[in-house]
Amino acid sequence: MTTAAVTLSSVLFAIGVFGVLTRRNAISLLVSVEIMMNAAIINLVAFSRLYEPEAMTGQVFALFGIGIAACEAAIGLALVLAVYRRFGSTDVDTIDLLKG
Amino acid sequence: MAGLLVAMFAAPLLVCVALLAGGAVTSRLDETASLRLRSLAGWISVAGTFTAFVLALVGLFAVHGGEAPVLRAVWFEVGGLEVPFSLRLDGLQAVMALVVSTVALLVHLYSIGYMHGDRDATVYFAELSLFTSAMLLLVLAANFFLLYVAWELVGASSYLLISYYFQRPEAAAAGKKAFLTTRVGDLGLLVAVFAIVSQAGSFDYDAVFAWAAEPGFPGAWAVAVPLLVFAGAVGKSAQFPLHVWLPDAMEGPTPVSALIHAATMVAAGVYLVARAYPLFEAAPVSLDVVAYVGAFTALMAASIAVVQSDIKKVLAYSTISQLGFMMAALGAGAPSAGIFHLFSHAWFKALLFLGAGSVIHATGRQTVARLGGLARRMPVTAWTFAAGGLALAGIPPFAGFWSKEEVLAGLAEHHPVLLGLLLLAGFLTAFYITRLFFLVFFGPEPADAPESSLAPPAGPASAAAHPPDVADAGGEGVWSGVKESGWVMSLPLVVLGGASLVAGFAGAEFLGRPLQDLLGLEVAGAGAAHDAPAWLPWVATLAGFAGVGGGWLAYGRRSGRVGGLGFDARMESTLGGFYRVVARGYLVDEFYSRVVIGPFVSVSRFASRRVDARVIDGVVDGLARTVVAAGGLVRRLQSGEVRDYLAAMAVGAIVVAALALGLL
Amino acid sequence: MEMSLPLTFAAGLLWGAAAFTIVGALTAGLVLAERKVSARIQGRVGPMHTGPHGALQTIADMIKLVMKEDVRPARADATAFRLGPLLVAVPAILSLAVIPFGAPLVMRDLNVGVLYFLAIPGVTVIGLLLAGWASYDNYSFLGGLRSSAQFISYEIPRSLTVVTVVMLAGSLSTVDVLDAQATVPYAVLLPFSFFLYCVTSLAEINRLPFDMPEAESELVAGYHTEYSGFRWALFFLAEYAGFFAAAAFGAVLFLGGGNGPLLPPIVWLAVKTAALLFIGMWIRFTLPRFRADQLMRLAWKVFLPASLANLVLAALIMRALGS
Amino acid sequence: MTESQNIEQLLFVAFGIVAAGGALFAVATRSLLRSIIALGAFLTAVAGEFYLLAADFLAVVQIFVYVGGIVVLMLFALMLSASGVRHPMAAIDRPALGAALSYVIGAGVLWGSLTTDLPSVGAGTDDAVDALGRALLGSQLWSFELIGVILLASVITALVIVRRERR
Repeated sequence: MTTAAVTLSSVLFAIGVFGVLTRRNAISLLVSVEIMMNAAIINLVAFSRLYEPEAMTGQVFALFGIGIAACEAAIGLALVLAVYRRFGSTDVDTIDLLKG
Repeated sequence: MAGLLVAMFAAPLLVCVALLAGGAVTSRLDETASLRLRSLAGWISVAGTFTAFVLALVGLFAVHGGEAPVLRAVWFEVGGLEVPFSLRLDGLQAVMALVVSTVALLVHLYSIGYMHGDRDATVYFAELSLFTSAMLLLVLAANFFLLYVAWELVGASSYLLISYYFQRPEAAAAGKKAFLTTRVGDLGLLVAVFAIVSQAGSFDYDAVFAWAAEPGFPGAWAVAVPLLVFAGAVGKSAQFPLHVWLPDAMEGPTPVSALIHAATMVAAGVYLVARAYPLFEAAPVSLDVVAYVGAFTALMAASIAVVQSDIKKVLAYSTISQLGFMMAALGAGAPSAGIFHLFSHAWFKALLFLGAGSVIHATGRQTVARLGGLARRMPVTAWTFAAGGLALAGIPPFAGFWSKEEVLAGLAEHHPVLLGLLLLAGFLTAFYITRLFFLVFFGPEPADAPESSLAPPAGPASAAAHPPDVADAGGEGVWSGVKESGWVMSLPLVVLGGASLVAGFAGAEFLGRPLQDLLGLEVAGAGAAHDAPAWLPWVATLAGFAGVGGGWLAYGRRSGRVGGLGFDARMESTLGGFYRVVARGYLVDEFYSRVVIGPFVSVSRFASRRVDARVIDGVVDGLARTVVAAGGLVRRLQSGEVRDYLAAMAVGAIVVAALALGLL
Repeated sequence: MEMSLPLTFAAGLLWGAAAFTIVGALTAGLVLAERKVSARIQGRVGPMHTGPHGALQTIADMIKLVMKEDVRPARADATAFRLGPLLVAVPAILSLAVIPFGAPLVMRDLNVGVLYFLAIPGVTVIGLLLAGWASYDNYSFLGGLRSSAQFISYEIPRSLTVVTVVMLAGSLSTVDVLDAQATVPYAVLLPFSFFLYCVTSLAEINRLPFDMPEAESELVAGYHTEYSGFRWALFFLAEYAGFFAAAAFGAVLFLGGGNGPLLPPIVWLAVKTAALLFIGMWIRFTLPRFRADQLMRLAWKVFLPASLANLVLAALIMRALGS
Repeated sequence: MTESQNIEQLLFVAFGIVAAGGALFAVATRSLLRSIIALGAFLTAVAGEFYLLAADFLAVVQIFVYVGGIVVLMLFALMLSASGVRHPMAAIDRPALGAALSYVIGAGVLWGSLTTDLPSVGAGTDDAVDALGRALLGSQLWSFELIGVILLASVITALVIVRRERR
């Protein structure tokens, strides 16, 4: 099952990278980033079971990862809204000025 | 118990952080919440300081019960040097913590009244809490590194508070001056800390003192280290020649002056010397330096205070002078006398400042020539001020009498000359505080007021003759709107008044000197404090009474006729040029601006106009042109498109991973 | 009861099928009960004609609903429009899985059962948003946004309140929580938690006085304005399934669930759940509705602080009593 | 290898296929709304994987926070910004570059993890929730508190960013 887990996680990570590189919508970018994040978390959980099932370090880390993802989504989406108000679009390619 | 130490300084710090964060959030999000927070800020920070006060009280009893709390933790490690975060509470620290937290508590409370309606009250209380926290950390630190960190924090927060009214150029300049002047001393302390850790191999007080007590203590370091430490103390405690910042620091809000420039921060220098006393003991010559600097400062500042015309400046010079007393006692080998004087001085000087603040708050003026006859209007302020003044003058049984007695007794054996200087300073002290008291609270109301203090207000006719010195209430009868301050302001006055009356007994000889026992500072060889000549108390008391009496004769008795200031004019005409020199602080500031700042400015001007503008700028401009040209070539990489950057990042990640795995 | 995984899986499928049927029947019963109760409160008699005392009225209504034409607005997003009601109904039914109806009658004694019950209905929000958005209608869209905002806001104080129960029981398993109440139900030990749970639950399941999102007077029918027929019935089903689940869960968490003398556990649970359901209906026909902004202010400025205070207080008391 | 472990593996693969399919759909579809719904499906499948990896608590938290929280947040952002409605999303941009880079990265990660000598599967603990609780309030307490602080800070930041300027 470990092999399955790392394979799945690699595949998901690659899908996330693909999304980040090819999508132009800011929310889509966030979606892709969440996919990459989950790929990493799957690895953490799988390895937590492998190495130190009692210490729970991997699961704790995964939990923190989920927490950080929540923060990231909150701020990221707030930025998306702010950008939308200013540029009328959430397409990251329209945002190419350092000063709005 | 270690938690107690952390909680003590953390409570005000938390308040500070909470206020700043709350202020930042509410001012951005919600106007009404911001207003509400501003009106609550004072009470929030009173709660924080009150916590610290209670903990300090608990700590004091714990120390008295013989179990001093200690906290030891490693802060960080740099190349094998372990920097500890260690706190402890011994007798000296417990007394200091109590003084700091009590005065801070009263000042916070008082500030609620004083700063009422101020636009930036939230920031003010956050800064005040930050200062309290830093000061407590300074007191609680158990190693020199942490001490230095707290020392700088105290300096920085004091800078913020002095220049609180930063829209006023004088306040901004005063903050800068205080910061830079104390920096000169701080540099000494910093070098001392470096020297200590390089020579003793540790920051810990105990380890350093053990190093200093070694028989083969190296000679050059033995003298240099305490002198460098003393340089720091000279800066913070405003001793000659670095005292010039303290009078200017009076530009800050008056409660700040009471907290920082009377009771706590300026006392930090005294605390530092007492703390590092084993270092000084190892080199007697450094003790002599401390004693002479202290005694000289005491006399010099006392003489300046006699002729000052600003109520807060008088108190500022008085503070410098009293700090000189403390330093002299420390230098003479009587550290517990010095700390005892610090202890009692904290109460009555804070009281005097808060009283002055009460007057300023009520009248909007602070020049003595434009004050007078306030005793009827503000009885609580007047009588508590009188208590503080008597304590300062050293009139028994007020606090100052007992501690000044100890200081003088400490000097009696080895330093007869300094003893004489300090007796003279004591006489001047009594004189100037009496002068101040009568000029402010008795005598006629100022010239722009009706003749009788009971008469109804006259028209605004004569008000225009005197330009307002702070913010005049307007042209109505001058004192008509003046009344006693509210309870949040008068309660601290009353509490401090009581303390000024009784605090002295904590170290009184006939009670067995409980405070000095607690401090545990007595030096092995110095029994001097206990067998001073029998005539000394009488002479000292006599000097005090003489000063008070002289002050009354000069300013109190005939005040009705010549407006109290007549004696000032007589002094000026008798002493002539000398009077003006003294009034300008013996021209120390002028000396600095001519000898230090002037040349410095011309060198700087040369550097900026010639060297910088021509040579360096030429090189930089040339470089810049090259870079601009090169940038034009690379500019195309900066498309501003997020995904291009992401792609570049991905490629970079692949390359880095490949390198790390040894594939490239 | 330790079962091998495939067996569990099969049992789960069975439970799922059973649950849908049971919930359908329950909804029919609850709707009838609600109509009768409201009639009593308002001094009417309620449905009387279909069946004895109108007992078959809701069955007839359901048949009518299923037979109706499934209308979809022309510009609606088809996938989202279909997905919405499903995402609302399925979690409501799924949440029943961890309720211990009696010794063997719990589908899965998850060791995180309580958390599961709180988490699963969260998915409903997605359904609400989709339904409102996909209808391509301002009323629906506003209703969807309001419902989900309300749901999210009340989810927080509700979860915080349930934490006190978890602390007291020392377990996240619903069965353990039930066992811990063998002597005293938690409603006695944690009365304030019980109160908070009841009120926030009412808000979570969009019932009066918190049924703002579907307030007929201003939003027509909220997120399900554009729905009809079977899809509308799904919303209806979900609402009553949620109502039932919240009541049953409340009975388990605070009233000792199936614990009671003489009668079998399932009866006790039914009695307690019915009592809570009745109170819910009673409130619905007694209190007026809140305004949208009042509702949100209530959640963030009253219930959130109250539940936090309740949590801290409960923790302190437990600490002090050393349990 | 027992029968139940076999079934577990089967389920793991099944969930994995759902997850990968959901992820692929999420990055490939042109409708942002569907992309987010697919993300929800993907996250739910990942929660299933967590359950199979003996992390029950994480599975429920995944649903609670990710599906019930982040996906909802994204839907809100989508609906409030109305992007994808007024501005239909562009097709996938530069697919070749993305495919190449993601292939290299994915293959590299996979190769790295498969060539590492992984131990065989250890059994999960019986009371994972208990152990997790002890870890969170014990050895990991500081990190736990820190996460709380970060969350608070990000909530405030988000509020400040989104708040409309007063005119």
